[in-house]
Amino acid sequence: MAFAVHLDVYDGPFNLLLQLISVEEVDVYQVSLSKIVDAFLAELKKLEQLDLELATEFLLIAATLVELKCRRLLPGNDDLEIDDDLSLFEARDYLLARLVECKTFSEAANELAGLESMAARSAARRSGPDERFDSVAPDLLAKISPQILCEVARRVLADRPIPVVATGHIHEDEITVAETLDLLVGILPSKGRATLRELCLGDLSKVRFVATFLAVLELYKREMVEFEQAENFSELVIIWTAELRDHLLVDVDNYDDSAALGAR
Amino acid sequence: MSPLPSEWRPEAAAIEAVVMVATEPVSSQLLSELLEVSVERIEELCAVMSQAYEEEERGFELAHIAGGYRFQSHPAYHGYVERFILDEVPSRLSPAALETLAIVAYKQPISRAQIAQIRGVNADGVIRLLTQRGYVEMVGRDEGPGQAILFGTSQTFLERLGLESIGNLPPLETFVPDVSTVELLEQALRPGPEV
Amino acid sequence: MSPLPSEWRPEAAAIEAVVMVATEPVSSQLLSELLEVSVERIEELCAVMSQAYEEEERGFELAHIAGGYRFQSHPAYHGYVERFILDEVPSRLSPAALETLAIVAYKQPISRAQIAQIRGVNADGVIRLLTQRGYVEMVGRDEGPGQAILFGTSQTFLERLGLESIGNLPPLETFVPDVSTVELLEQALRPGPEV
Repeated sequence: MAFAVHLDVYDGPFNLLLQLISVEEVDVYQVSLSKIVDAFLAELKKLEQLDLELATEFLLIAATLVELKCRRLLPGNDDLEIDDDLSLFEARDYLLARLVECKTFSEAANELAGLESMAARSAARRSGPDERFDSVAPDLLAKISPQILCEVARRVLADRPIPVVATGHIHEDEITVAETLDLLVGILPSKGRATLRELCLGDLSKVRFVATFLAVLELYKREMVEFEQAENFSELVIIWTAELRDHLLVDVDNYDDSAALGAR
Repeated sequence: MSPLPSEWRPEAAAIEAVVMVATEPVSSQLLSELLEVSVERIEELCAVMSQAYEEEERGFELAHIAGGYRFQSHPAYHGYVERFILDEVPSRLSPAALETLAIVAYKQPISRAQIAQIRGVNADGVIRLLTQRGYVEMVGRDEGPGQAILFGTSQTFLERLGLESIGNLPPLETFVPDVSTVELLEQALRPGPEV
Repeated sequence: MSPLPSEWRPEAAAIEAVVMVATEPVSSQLLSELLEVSVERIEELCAVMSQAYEEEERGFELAHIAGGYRFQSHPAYHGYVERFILDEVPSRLSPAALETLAIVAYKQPISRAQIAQIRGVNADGVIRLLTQRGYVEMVGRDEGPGQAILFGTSQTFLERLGLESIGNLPPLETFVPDVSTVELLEQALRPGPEV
């Protein structure tokens, strides 16, 4: 069964859409990914059970679409430094190499499937030496006692411990969203306004940045700050707007079960 | 030169194919059903084929044994076969084979897939060895889809281990190995010439 | 009429006898030791015997598989043989499993992480399935930090695919998409007009 999409710019099978975008018959900007996803989910709900083939194919095409759209949404060459330009080319080459590689192995997989089904038409002789050779073949159970067998069974059948990846050696930064929030509430009221960069306190690690960003969002959700941004991609300014500071800091979601973002 | 009339070839070939892959002698009754010809016809075909192999001085023969037909090595080449068995057939069970035998003994009836799941790796080769040596045998088929073959231990297995019935195996739960058993176990598991 | 010279008969018969009792493919090396003739001679004999069976329209064939020789039923008689196969017919592999199998086959030895990198997704479940089915096995450990397990294809893989050795797979280059497909892909990735 093929999944069809109905959009303003395109109406037809989903997989064909990708092809048309590839040959620039359909403009990827005009394609609403969210509409496609919604339609697909609605389609899935109609099915009695999940069709894994269909779902996989959808995910693959949808992911490729997202990839395409991201690529095309990247700023034009005018805005880019030479280095960025080069890295863009590299990213593209890398992606192309990946696609070619995937296609190559999926072709090879077809070949293996063909070989296997051909080979399955022959059955191997497996009957082994007949009873006339019993005296020649050694008794493999000669040294095996019921006790040995039992001990082996006990070992093999024992519940095996669930393998756990030891993470003890990974350094964990102990920055939590709750702590960061606490910190921001200490700084922001007196400052009035600050950029996100300033709020990171000079620590530009990814963990610190993410924790600060989430904490700022949390404050926004609680209507304690406002945002200001002069234009797209310019620096984000956070403005303290709350009157009181005594009704917060409860139920802060750390966005992480273990409270630490560091391990990510 | 074979005395088999060439127009008999297709039927003879079908018999050859079936008997070649069967692990037990195949009865003429069964062959007759498969080929959709009479039992007499099967017996006539097999007799002529068997004579032809003999005349062609093949290394194998079509033997009529235990109410059925099977391919077996020709007695004239027993020397080669015996040397092959001595060279190739291991003198003791590998750890993998011992583990599989233990699983079958305690979890029978059990399918290939279930054994593979417990061991974490495919066990086909090992099961084949155990079946071929007569320690393990097919005891039924799973009722579920696919009708997987179910394996269990054989009479030979019980005899070799000196057990009256499978119920006489030491229970899994309470067994604590004594020192001498641990030693024996280590010996049994020590790498050596094996499968 | 067989093209096998009659003076080759005794050697051919010895090979027939040994291969008839074997449960795994028998290597030409082992046959050479048993018959006390060169490996080249064994390979010559087997090639001619195999051709002779084919010409005599036998129901079986002498196949060169997984580094050795074995008797197997001729594909033409598949219909008759199906119900005699003790080994259950394994269920078909999913496209994802086949792709992973192809990656292992062509890139072995290869680690989980390397497979995941090529496939773009975690491959642990698929690798476990392939190991349980016996297509893939651990063949070593990476020397680098972490000593990742390295996987490769197994003897069973060769047997299931009817291959003599892994070198008999068509070269990977055969499957690289042609220029026009690559161009299409490349075009699709080209950045469009500015925002």
